[in-house]
Amino acid sequence: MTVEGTAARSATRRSGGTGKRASAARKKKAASGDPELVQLLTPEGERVEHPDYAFDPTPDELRGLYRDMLLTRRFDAEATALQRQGELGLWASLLGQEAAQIGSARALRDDDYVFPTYREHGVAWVRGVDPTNLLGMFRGVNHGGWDPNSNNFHLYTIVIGSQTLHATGYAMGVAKDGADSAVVAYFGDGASSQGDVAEAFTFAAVYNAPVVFFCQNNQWAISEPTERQSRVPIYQRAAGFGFPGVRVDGNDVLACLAVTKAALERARSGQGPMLVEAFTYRMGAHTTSDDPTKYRRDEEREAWEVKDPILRLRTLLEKEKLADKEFLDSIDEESDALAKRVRDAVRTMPNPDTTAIFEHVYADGNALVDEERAQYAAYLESFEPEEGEQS
Amino acid sequence: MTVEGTAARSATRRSGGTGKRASAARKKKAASGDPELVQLLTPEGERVEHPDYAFDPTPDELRGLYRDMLLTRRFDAEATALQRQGELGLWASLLGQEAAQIGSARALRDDDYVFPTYREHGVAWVRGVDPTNLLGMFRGVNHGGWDPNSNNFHLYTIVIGSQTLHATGYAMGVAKDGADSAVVAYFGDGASSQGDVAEAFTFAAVYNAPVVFFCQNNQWAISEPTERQSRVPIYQRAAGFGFPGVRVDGNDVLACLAVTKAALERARSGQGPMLVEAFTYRMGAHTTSDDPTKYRRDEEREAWEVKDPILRLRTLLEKEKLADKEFLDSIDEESDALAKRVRDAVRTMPNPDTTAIFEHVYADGNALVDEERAQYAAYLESFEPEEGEQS
Amino acid sequence: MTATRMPLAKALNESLRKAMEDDPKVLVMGEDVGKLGGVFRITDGLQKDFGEERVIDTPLAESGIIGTAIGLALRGYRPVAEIQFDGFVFPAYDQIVTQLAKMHARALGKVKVPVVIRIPYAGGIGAVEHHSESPEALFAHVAGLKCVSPSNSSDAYWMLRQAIESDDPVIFFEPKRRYWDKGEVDTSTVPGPGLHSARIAREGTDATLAAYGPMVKTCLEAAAAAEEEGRSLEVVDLRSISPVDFDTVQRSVEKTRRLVVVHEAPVFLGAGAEIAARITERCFYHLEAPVLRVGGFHAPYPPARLEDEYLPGLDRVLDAVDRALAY
Amino acid sequence: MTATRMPLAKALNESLRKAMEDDPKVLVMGEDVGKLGGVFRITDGLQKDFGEERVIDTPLAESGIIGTAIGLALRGYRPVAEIQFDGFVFPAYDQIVTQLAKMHARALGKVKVPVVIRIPYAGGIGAVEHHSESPEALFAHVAGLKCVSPSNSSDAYWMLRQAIESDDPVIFFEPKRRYWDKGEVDTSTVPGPGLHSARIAREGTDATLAAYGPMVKTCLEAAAAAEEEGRSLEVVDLRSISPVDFDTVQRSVEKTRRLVVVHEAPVFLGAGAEIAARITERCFYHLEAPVLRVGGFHAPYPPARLEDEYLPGLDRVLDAVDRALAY
Ligand SMILES: Cc1ncc(C[n+]2csc(CCOP(=O)(O)OP(=O)(O)O)c2C)c(N)n1
Ligand SMILES: Cc1ncc(C[n+]2csc(CCOP(=O)(O)OP(=O)(O)O)c2C)c(N)n1
Ligand SMILES: [Mg+2]
Ligand SMILES: [Mg+2]
Repeated sequence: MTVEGTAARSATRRSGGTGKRASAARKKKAASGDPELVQLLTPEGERVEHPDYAFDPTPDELRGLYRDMLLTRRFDAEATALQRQGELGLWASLLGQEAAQIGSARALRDDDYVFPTYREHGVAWVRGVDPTNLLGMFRGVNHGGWDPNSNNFHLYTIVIGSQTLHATGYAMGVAKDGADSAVVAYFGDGASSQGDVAEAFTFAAVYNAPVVFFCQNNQWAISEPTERQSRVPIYQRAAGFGFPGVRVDGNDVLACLAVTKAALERARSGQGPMLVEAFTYRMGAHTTSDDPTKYRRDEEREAWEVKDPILRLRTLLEKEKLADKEFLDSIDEESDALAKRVRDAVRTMPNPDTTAIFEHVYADGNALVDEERAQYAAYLESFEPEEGEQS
Repeated sequence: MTVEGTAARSATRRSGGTGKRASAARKKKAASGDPELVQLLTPEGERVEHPDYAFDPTPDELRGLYRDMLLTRRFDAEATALQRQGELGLWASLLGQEAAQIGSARALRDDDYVFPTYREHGVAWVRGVDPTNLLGMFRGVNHGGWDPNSNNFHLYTIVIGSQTLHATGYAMGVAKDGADSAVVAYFGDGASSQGDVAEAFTFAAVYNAPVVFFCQNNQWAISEPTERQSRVPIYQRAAGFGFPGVRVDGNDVLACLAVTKAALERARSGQGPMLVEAFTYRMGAHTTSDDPTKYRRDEEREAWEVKDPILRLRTLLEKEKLADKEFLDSIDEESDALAKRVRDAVRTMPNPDTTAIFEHVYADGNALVDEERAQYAAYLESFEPEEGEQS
Repeated sequence: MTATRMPLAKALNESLRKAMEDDPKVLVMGEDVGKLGGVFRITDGLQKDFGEERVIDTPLAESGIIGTAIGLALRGYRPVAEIQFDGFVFPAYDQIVTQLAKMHARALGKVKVPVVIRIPYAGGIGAVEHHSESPEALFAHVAGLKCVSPSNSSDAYWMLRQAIESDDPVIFFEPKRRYWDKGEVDTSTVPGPGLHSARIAREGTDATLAAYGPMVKTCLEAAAAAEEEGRSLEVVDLRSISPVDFDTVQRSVEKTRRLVVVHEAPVFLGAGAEIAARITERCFYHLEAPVLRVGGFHAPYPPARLEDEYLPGLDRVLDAVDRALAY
Repeated sequence: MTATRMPLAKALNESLRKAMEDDPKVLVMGEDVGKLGGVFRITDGLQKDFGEERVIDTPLAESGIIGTAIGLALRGYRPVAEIQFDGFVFPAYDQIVTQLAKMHARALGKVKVPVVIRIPYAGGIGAVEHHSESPEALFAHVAGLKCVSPSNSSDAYWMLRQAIESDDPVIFFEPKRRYWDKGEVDTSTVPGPGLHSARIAREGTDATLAAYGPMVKTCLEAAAAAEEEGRSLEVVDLRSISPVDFDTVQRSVEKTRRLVVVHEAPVFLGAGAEIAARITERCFYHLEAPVLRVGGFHAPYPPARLEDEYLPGLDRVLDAVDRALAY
């Protein structure tokens, strides 16, 4: 090991996805890929093969993935619109990350468990969480409106990186139970800097926990580009903790599915954790509160537009004659219906009752909460009806 | 990058120092070395060369290193004895780690800055901190009895890993000042698991800070072996953050000096951080409160005894006729004098005044502290002399 | 006198700018503080004018931000670190409590760590979880830290300047829902009261309301409403949460004989507990009623649609005044 | 009745053992809890008997310990995590405050996170920095957590069992300097008072001392000394710091009319502030004197050679009683 070892060299190779050399390892059709990036479907809609990740989806699977991505995008667009209309306080759009989310989520089994960030609407969709349930926290009626155990999909976590430790602990429990389920922790490129994520890597490695760390590197943490978080590609972080990391084209739903599946199999079979970095792009603002024109150039976004995850699958479907008009129309219809359902559900979503403040603070009850609840109730009752209005 | 990439492979190669293959890279005399381990002086006292770390110490330098190590060990033994005698509340012995500390510290320039843990008595010695000053916190008269800026040696830090961030911030400041000084952060194998250390790596890499992370892997974090912290050698952690890591024989004072010097030069010249893992062994208990028989076998300690850092340098000195009786006697004398001085200093070290509780809580003063100081003074004064004794 | 009317947020921006102009050692650091100018635009334009070396976009790691700020301070810099929202200060809590707060004392005064930590805090902006909390008591209990919170533009400007000039670590709590409230700022004249002095925001005789940060405005509104009912309330803007200027509160209470402390933070072990306990001790024979407290409940900050119920408003303050007067 | 006399430390060990025997979902985790049995030997022998899968030596990372404990709890386990010393809980503070405390409420009750965090706390053992602190107020202020501290062997045994049985997160503060104090433990009969009930440790009529954890013994000694001077002090062992059993304190104060709260933690915003504020409100017309507080100063915990001066002892407690009685 020399001073100018591999790390020093790779430090000079900034994160890319724009590499020009063809991978020697790729068997055929490896046109303009980055050797570091696992890809099975090019931006042009060409199927390519990868020596380590064979994947032969059936036509139905392909159509299913297309449908998932399209409906997810539509749901996302509807939520953004609802925010603009004042129905939601905030929305964190997944636009551009559909392949990373749908691909990885379709690799899961029902008994696997997912710990998301706040942007995994596509994963939630695949897990079967009703999309309208995702909107509660963004509307401000709750902090997470679904039962995590109904769909093995934990609540959204806002404190960046925390959930990677929960996922690791959960996976340790899975292993203790002797189950062959696996766990996925989603996190972002920005999150990779948090100490909690490093600790999750350490615990997962030391206990050989069946957890897959799925990092959606969408190039930005609000206004900060990935270079503010790491000077080498994020997937390389894993090796120094003792488990493999791989970078996958995050706009390639097939590659995301295949790589995640391999990582999950690895976890199930007792080989421990793995890091998957899905190289993708946040096409929209960080959230509806954000104004990306302050910090990034339009050209960057445009360069990613041609890599759109849905477009490339659509091209493939059309080329292979897998999507006739009937199919496409049916999705459009479904999509409209979904949007309408979401819209209606949000608009009629009731505000929580005041007493909800005091609910579920403790599972076993608590004298202080009881006292404050009672005092507040007495206070409210002290108002004459018309005085209540001026409060 | 495959699923079973380099990380997976290296995960199976447990940390060692006992490797049997000779390094192809080593030019001569590379007898029984571990190719992963930089070594310039074998346990048998043989000089070996390393392609990346040439080092030709003068006889005076060699004698100086020997003297440093011997006096440090003597000081440490005296402190342990003083603890047994009840003069200190606790002592954290560096026994076995003399080469790692003296070697790395002798690579420093005066203008460099050091952030130690609580065990860097050898580094303190080289920095010129009076050894008796180190004892204050272990006696319980202060939390650190020296001026960090007098010797560019920060106070001992007890909360594991915290100081790595201070070192990184300090190094960022050095770079801002346009100075060519460097900073060293010492930490242990156990500390490598702390989120703060990972964050220090991230900040150091992103800002290219002139900081050397010097990890003394002494194989144990109290009762936990290094495998509880990492399943791959710790020096490998660096690559995934974008800077080089190297493992050095931590019982080889020459290698520790040469490697640290190279890392410091790298930092000075704007090439950023580096991780040095000094592979060594904690020959004693974690602290005087600890009982290692509870968790480790005697044989392990014995196996490390033959790798003693002082012994091997002594062998070299004798072989090369660099240490005559006069020299060795003079060190013995110095050593006895040091021990006596330390003993006397500790025994006469005064207890702090009660009012010290209220001193230096704030630099700018504080009304609350003033109020409590005054109240306490009034309380103390309220006692009649004889009542005071029963308090 | 060259007073200008500006929003509280702008006053903070001007304050940072002036501090950076006056002292080249002042640095600004945090997540998104550079190009974006912070999610609330408090650092807007600073990176453009002072460069990336002095206005530093950091990795997404709060412990790293405060830990490196400590290192920078040890090197002679005066870092002003931004924590993006109240709920995200906790990853840095260890560095703040075990290192930042204690380092000066640990070194027997030999080193100083003049780090300012700016935290947009408290609620009222309809945000999602972790964006509306009031954690000030969790810092005020810790010796070695100073905690302050301005309630208006002038204090925002001057208190931040004083915090940056202080050789002690200061946690600077910015009442985010008051960012857009405008007030006069005279940047030419250093105001009288020190960073840790309270201020009588409104004089009165029947009872005293003590508050800081966002609740000062609420209390002033309550006092105005009370006046219409013929009651004269004195409002003390505490400004400093650690240390508390008990002398000023005591003088007020000796006059009014009744005290209600108001803050958004949960009442249980909130700053009001300390004020109640100490003022009761100091004014035992003056108080006609126990010190009453109005604040948050012992529950997580609720979803946005409930925050109007959760947050102390005019009515809850006046209800407490009624109760105090009923003794 | 099969009471055995044992040190508080041993009672904790027995309690963990029994909990692990009764419920296979109970896990013990932390630094050095396995082979070593913990630096205070509280988990001694457990790994030998229950195996490495249930008694887990963790990496040196407190946030990791609590974060993975949360994950294990979500999977149906009941982790009992040890933090090695009070001063080392802060790296885990974020996980405790933003995740552990809030997850049950965040999920509208759909998930439970029954994690117990054991912390040997407070001073008196002559240790170096960070090994003697009393951070309980920093947890008690946070809704969603419960905080308790036993003062004797029997409570150590039973309160830990109750904490493990609780479906809520419990921060279990162990008075480390009382680890070696012996007391009777009857492991066969579940005692009357619940986990969050206070207990009258000694009856008296002239004034009430309220304390928890290590200070209960100090207060009992003070009461004994006071008796010799002809004063009758009642001692309330609070046992629970969040929630506080105010009813029991109130009843005592209504009888004695004077209250002194004693804890090692700094007085400023310590638990005593809340007790003083609330009891004053509840007993305004009963109190003959303000509630007085005896505790730590607003300063870092001092070096060992000063801790006897820093820690509340007999004399400081009795001085406060004198002052209360002088009103
Ligand atoms: C601990 C913490 N610090 C700061 C924030 C504020 N914040 C919310 S999202 C975000 C950026 C996250 O970036 P990344 O991890 O890349 O995820 P992305 O938003 O791109 O999906 C920040 C700084 C937070 N939620 N939590
Ligand atoms: C944050 C924190 N957690 C726990 C401890 C208690 N502790 C003191 S030393 C130590 C082990 C440190 O091991 P390592 O980093 O390998 O350093 P070594 O003692 O071997 O030099 C532990 C757990 C601490 N000081 N700080
Ligand atoms: Mg991102
Ligand atoms: Mg070690």
